[in-house]
Amino acid sequence: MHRYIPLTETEKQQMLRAVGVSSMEDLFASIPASLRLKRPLCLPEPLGELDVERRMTELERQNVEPRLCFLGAGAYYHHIPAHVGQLASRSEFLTAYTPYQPEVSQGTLQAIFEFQTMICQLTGLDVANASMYDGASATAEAMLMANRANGRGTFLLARSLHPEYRQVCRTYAANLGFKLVETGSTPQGTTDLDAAAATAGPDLAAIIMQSPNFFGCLEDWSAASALAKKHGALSIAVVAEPLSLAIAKSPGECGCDIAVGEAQSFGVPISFGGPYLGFMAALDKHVRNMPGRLVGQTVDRNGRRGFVLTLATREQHIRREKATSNICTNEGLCALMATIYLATLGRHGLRDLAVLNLSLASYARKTIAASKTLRLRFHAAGFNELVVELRGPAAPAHRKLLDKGIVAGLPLGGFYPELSRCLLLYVQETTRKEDIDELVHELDGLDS
Amino acid sequence: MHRYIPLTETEKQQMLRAVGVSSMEDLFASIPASLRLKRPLCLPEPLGELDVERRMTELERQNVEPRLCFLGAGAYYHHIPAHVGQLASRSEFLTAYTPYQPEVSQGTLQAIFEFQTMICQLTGLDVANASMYDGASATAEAMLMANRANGRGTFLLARSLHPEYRQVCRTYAANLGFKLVETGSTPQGTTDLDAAAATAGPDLAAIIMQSPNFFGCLEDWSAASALAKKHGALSIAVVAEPLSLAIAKSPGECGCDIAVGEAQSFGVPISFGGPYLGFMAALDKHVRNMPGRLVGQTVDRNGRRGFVLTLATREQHIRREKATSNICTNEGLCALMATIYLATLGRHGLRDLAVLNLSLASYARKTIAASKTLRLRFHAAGFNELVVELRGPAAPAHRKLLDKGIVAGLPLGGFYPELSRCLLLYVQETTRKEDIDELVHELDGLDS
Amino acid sequence: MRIEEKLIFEKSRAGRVGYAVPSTTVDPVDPSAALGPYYREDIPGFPELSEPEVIRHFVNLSKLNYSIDEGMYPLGSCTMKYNPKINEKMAAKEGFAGAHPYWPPELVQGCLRVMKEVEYGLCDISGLDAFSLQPAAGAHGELTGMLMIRAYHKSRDENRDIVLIPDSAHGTNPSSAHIGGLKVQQIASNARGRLDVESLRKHLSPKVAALMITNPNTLGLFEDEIGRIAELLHAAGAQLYMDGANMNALLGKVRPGDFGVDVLHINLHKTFSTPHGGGGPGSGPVGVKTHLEPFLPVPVIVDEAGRLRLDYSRPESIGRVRAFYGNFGMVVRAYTYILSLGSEGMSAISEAAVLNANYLRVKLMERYHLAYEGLCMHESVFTDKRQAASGVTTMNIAKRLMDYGFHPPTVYFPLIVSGALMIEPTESEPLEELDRFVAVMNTIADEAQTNPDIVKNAPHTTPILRLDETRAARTPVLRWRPENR
Amino acid sequence: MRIEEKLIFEKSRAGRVGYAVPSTTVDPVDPSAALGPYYREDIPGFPELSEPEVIRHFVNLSKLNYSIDEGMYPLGSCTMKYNPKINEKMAAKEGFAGAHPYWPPELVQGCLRVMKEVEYGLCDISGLDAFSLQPAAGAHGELTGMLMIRAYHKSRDENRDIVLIPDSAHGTNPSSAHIGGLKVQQIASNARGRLDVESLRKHLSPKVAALMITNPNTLGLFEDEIGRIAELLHAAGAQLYMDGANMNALLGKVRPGDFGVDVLHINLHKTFSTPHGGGGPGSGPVGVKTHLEPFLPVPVIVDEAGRLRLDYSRPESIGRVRAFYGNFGMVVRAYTYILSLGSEGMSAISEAAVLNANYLRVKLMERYHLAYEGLCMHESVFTDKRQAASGVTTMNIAKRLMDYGFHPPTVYFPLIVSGALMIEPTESEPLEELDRFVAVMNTIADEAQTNPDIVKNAPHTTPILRLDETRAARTPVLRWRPENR
Ligand SMILES: Cc1ncc(COP(=O)(O)O)c(C=O)c1O
Ligand SMILES: Cc1ncc(COP(=O)(O)O)c(C=O)c1O
Repeated sequence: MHRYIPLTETEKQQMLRAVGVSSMEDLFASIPASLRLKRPLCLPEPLGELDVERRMTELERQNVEPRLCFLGAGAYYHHIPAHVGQLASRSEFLTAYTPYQPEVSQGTLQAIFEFQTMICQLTGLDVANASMYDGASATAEAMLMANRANGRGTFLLARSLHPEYRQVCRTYAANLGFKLVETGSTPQGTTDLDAAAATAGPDLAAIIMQSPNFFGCLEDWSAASALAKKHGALSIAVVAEPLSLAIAKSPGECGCDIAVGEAQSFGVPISFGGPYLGFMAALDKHVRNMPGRLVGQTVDRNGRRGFVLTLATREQHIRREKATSNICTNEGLCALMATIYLATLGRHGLRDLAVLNLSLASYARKTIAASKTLRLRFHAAGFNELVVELRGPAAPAHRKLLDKGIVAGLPLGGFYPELSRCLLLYVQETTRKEDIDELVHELDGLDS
Repeated sequence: MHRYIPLTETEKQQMLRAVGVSSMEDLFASIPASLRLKRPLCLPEPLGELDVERRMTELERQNVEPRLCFLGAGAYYHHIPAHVGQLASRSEFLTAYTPYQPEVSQGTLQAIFEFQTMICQLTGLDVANASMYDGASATAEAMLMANRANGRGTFLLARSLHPEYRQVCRTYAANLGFKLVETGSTPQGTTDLDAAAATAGPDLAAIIMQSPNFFGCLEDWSAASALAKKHGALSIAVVAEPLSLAIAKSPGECGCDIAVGEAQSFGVPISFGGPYLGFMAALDKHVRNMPGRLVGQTVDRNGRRGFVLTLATREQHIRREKATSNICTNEGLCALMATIYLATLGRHGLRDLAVLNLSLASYARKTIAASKTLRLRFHAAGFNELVVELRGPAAPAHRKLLDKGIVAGLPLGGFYPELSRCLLLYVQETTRKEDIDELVHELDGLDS
Repeated sequence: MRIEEKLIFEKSRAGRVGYAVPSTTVDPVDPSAALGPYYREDIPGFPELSEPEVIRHFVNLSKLNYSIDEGMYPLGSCTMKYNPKINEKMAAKEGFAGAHPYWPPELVQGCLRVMKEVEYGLCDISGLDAFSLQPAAGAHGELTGMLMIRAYHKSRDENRDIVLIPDSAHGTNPSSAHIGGLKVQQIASNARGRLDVESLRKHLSPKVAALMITNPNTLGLFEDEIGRIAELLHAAGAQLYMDGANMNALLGKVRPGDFGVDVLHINLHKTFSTPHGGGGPGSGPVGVKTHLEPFLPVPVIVDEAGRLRLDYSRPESIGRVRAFYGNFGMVVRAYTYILSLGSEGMSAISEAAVLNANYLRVKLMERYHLAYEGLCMHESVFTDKRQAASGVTTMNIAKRLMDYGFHPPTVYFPLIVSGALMIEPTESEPLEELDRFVAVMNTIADEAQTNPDIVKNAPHTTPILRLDETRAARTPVLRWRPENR
Repeated sequence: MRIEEKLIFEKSRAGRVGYAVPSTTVDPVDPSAALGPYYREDIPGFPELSEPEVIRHFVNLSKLNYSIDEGMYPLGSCTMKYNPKINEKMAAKEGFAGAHPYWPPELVQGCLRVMKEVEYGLCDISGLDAFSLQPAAGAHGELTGMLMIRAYHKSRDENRDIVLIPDSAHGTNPSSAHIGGLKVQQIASNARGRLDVESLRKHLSPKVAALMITNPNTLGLFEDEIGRIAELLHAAGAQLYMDGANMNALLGKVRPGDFGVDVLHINLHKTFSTPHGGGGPGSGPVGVKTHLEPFLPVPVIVDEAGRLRLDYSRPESIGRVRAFYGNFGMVVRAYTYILSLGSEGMSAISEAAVLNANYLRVKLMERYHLAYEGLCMHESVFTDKRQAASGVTTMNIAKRLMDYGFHPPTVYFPLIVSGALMIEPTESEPLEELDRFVAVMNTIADEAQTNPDIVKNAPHTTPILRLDETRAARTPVLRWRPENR
């Protein structure tokens, strides 16, 4: 008897009789005997809960938590109010399936409708879907969507777009005959849109640009949108740290057609890279090309407002190979967490938090600028990330600080060989002034 | 604006107008001005949630968790399945009041009814209440109850009853003219019932005896009950570690009239001593003398089964100074946790767990017996606690082991000066064989 | 929605298991051999379920409850305010929830610090000099206070054993006095809903140990003659005990210690936002002026240059009222709350709580009879007088509220108001919720005139309908029995 | 119960706050100066609520949902089994939930170990040689598999771009193939509800990259000719892809790797008990035989004498299908589950799941038309044929089940069965719940005859009644707008 399985031996016998077979063995008769596994699996014995916890705690302790961490780069630690997790883990949310049966799923449906609205508000666009797997795959899906919209196959990707997002675009594009062109950055740290303009042509499907970009610099989506428009192409905004949208111009205000990104920042634990929360928003005119689920408002038999999954003819379970995407299970619960988080922070709190992040980054910039050996690599306006340049190679410096319990951001040489002396640093609301001082002091002292 | 208080400034003004006063100040006009506090409180500034967490984490870190702990003595660490806390913290249970309005409180009421039943099953008695503050105050209340039942004022308390329980009985009895007589133990570690018999007389109200007693030894409730009966007195059983009841004879089987105790063992965190879960059960004939709330079964207008608080005429809100007790708020949520815990362990699991505890204690006994310098102080049959005697004083030995991260139980000299070379040790399901070996080894080595 | 949930015992099936015993490397012992005559074979009828069934059972039970987290819970005298979720998280911290009460003080400085800081905070808020956090609830605090007062008088060789208690008091007041071995004399309230000072004066005697007063009282009114009352009592050698269950209205505005109170208990599960848990646990710290400090329960936490220790050697102490140090988990929650609110927040609470209460008072006065006129504090008390003509009672109104998605107010208390409806919104309610409550109450007032039966037979939409309480008491069924299956 | 809950935006009131920004000692920056032309003033219409209101909103929303923790959720193909609570606790452990994906490997050996152990466990269970945990859900795993197969053929200079898919397949199968740049050809099922081998043979060609088969298939039937099918495919130079969404029926009984499967994805959010969360997150690990290992997504976790590292330099890899390493939180839950069940437990699952499904099959056959006769695996598919005469459809039956407290089965899928009712109870259901379901289904069958309207107009007791889906699609309202207030 296993604690997760209610059937008792007596019941099993009774049920086998009802089914008309004489043994468990016979129940599996439709599997040809020749194929059957004739030995037990190699997995160990079942464990009781205490033993499971012991094992998991052992594994947890094989991790080492640094004392200070300045690492963002697409996965952003933010403080999460206690109730976000408590509410999202209510059985009714946690253990419900996709809301295919709206009459018994209004909780999930309304929450997603609210999520869609918040994403629209943040991105300044008309319509948002119920979530995508993550920011990277959402970016790839935006690429496919642009291709559906204008039939073209050339994409301009800012090189300052998260390197893993670019990799995912390449993977998705592998068999589709697309051309992915990367555009470098100016010394200021933003995309060289003049260079981009030079390569753009009539086969341009879309420009894909992230802001704040991977270096933490704000990009000029308006200029990118103008360039895209000139060529009849779409402008796709990518946002990996959407807290920035509380104080930075939205994709919608900048003339973008589509905004995609990662909303893990909004109340989703950093959890070694997943589950996260891809999002996608677009102008109304693109809605039928959008991938993913959409919740819409309607009324019931009595005229009362209610919510349902809608425009399903875009989706795989109706359209099969002609669907806008293969996505089915998405990141619903993470979307709920973000909705709770955003409802809590609200119009004022979100802004206050963004300003705090900005203030800390600004202090970090100043402190770096005032140091002996360090310099800011890029001077474009930014949000809560920045790139610091050391006199020597960054990777060994990073390792030295690790010995002191400090994760000094991300050494950039792996993704950008030309930035091998640079570290990408992230600060946020739990970063204290002293932490920044210590980091800069330690980095500054390495050279002496 | 504070995040917990919804009213905005505008709303406050609007409401003040509706109330017909012109300022917040005027709203408090019924407090004489001379009494009013004319300065702010000295409490610090309000903190946001992150700052609160930081402060609490600082305080948490001022605690030091020992590596190994062999301490029970009335507060019993047991592993708690994850879902106990998760279910009990559902808003519907956690943030409901006492179920005065049964139509919207059936969840709480039915759970308490189930709790009452489980306590009856465990104690072998007829009726149990909805909980008491803790084991100690429940014992004192049992004393008051016996006095109500037979009007007598002399109580025989086993000296092996938890010292703090005895103190609480004395505090409660302070102004009531009761006589509390303590009866010592035999060298075996159990109450000297012959000595008790010698002191018992016609004014004997009740014999109060704990099993397993404070030294971990099983007491002979049957003999105590026989003695009480002989004098027309009541037999009160106290149980501080009710896991024992899974394999040890129940108070009911031993002829006790009342059983009280502490059910913290059943899924309630050890939490530095509280909140815990006092319980009380009794024979049917005593029900009208019982303190505390009782949930009873009834039917609704349509004949459907439902539950209500009942026999309230015993209680303070009806009977005021003539009530059986002043208790109002009890330990409802802890009772719920225990109910969930017991439902999970169930008929088999509870027994298996008790046997495991017993087996570990038995191993500890054997290991101690085989040691060079240690000996078991008491040889009566026990459950998961035992008393070890060192060659020298126990308190310094205890301190020495503390330096090695081991809490070697409780030095008994404080409560029992004659046991100043003794430690009360507790083992349970998370104790490993190696832990016992290490403890015995360390204690054994002290002398050399 | 499933509205019927069988008893856990009825769901039990022989052979099901919901638990796997932990592994061990020690040899199993035969319990019958080890326990001999004490051995017990089995617990017949004890439940046997798998884990998923246990989960469903309690999830489905929970759905039959109403809770603050769903809507207003205007139980007068209960201060059903928002219970912040961060409090729960802090109390569950392994360092706190996992600390054993008998660990030596050097291991638990964090726990002791939390307790001490709450004591300091309560002193600041109440104007008293020292607190004990040992009592497990309000009534337990009352008992502790009574015992201390009695011990105090005894220490001065005075045999005072009478406690004066207003007729509006909560039932625990007289009961706690009685359990503590004191005699109760009841003092009438005056027409203004306050303690009648003349009547008090008449009761004063050398036998009087204390007056036990609730302020604001259970009518939601501030005892505005409290200064005079304290003088009279002290002049007569008696002590002033205050039931601080309604402290929510006073936070940052006025301090009991400043108006003559000698002993006070506070309910952390009311004013300090710890959840009520369907009946507890609570926490009822008791505070005293300096002259009563020696009588506090042991142990007392002593702060010595930042190091905390437990002091047990206090010869005049009343002893203990329970094991260990109190409902520590509730104290952690209260401390979290105090940190979250701070000085400013405390005043903001009392202001919003009193404003909400007065707003409801003036709005409900239009259709319901208000027991006592004038500004109220945290709550106000109405009656069913204006509905009486149609035969609609307070109980009917209470039950009808359920049909509209509200928990009823406290009913038929205080006892001095016939058909009392005692309404305390707390500071946690948004204006819309108050307005919605008023609208529903007005609808019920309409119904009482136009369709009284719908009110009298309420509730109609709850999981279960009106229950037969008489039957429950007359033929008590207080437990399930195996033979019921 | 409150059954209507306004939108969060409608509850918003100007000036309310639910959050206090953390303290800092750095100077605040003026964002408009710092951001210059990029500065944004405000987000109009963004909600403003206090914390208690936020809590109530989501608690009340939750109450409008049905969930596994309340009762049976017999959605065919979805494996709505019990989601153990311990899984949640383990995933929330600070050491796991707080680990950054770019921390150097020496800091995250614990995380990597959890992942590696799940890979090993899945290999053992499936008989495949290597797994990637990167895909975020089943469909994502399918896409990954398709890309690997295509890359494999390319690496052998074969331009195979056709994928054969049975007509009973889940919609994600053809869609994933298409998104991966492959062409889909549909294969008919035979009268036994299995893939028609003759038809398969006819479709085989040098252009065929793979067959994508689901086993047990969506009719709940084991593809008993799978051995033959694998042979045919391999002989034709094509790969066998298996959609492992229905692995629950096979655990410990038969391994895809042993019957010729080259690539397989498994849904941790089905077979391995991670909660479905109202739509996700899931996790769709993809497993391969050795010849496909070089094509796995990067990074791959390499176990070097107990030390784990991430290997990125894999020239033949298809690259990444998402950022970082997959839905790690789900992997922690799955590992917890694997530890809890062990080898024995895995067989116990498949046995109970298949027994429950067959029990329902034989019981429901009495009143409902079973699409395909004979022993089923984890689920069985019925139709509304026998109810058609009274005009009662599958949708009506589904909605009527809600009135009796059940979530409906999967409806109108698979597409090859007209009016399909696809019922998968999983191993988590107790016999009583199955019997109750059968009883309710029988009642509905009765009602279909005696009172069809009550079935056709169902549901009657849900928080909201039958919704107008046509209207939702015709005039889409996909977001709230400030002007709606
Ligand atoms: C005024 C008053 N005094 C005392 C009490 C008793 O408090 P407790 O229930 O915590 O024992 C209450 C609680 O209902 C109360 O309202
Ligand atoms: C047979 C089958 N294949 C594939 C999928 C898709 O899995 P996911 O929703 O995780 O993308 C499902 C899930 O609904 C399924 O039932």
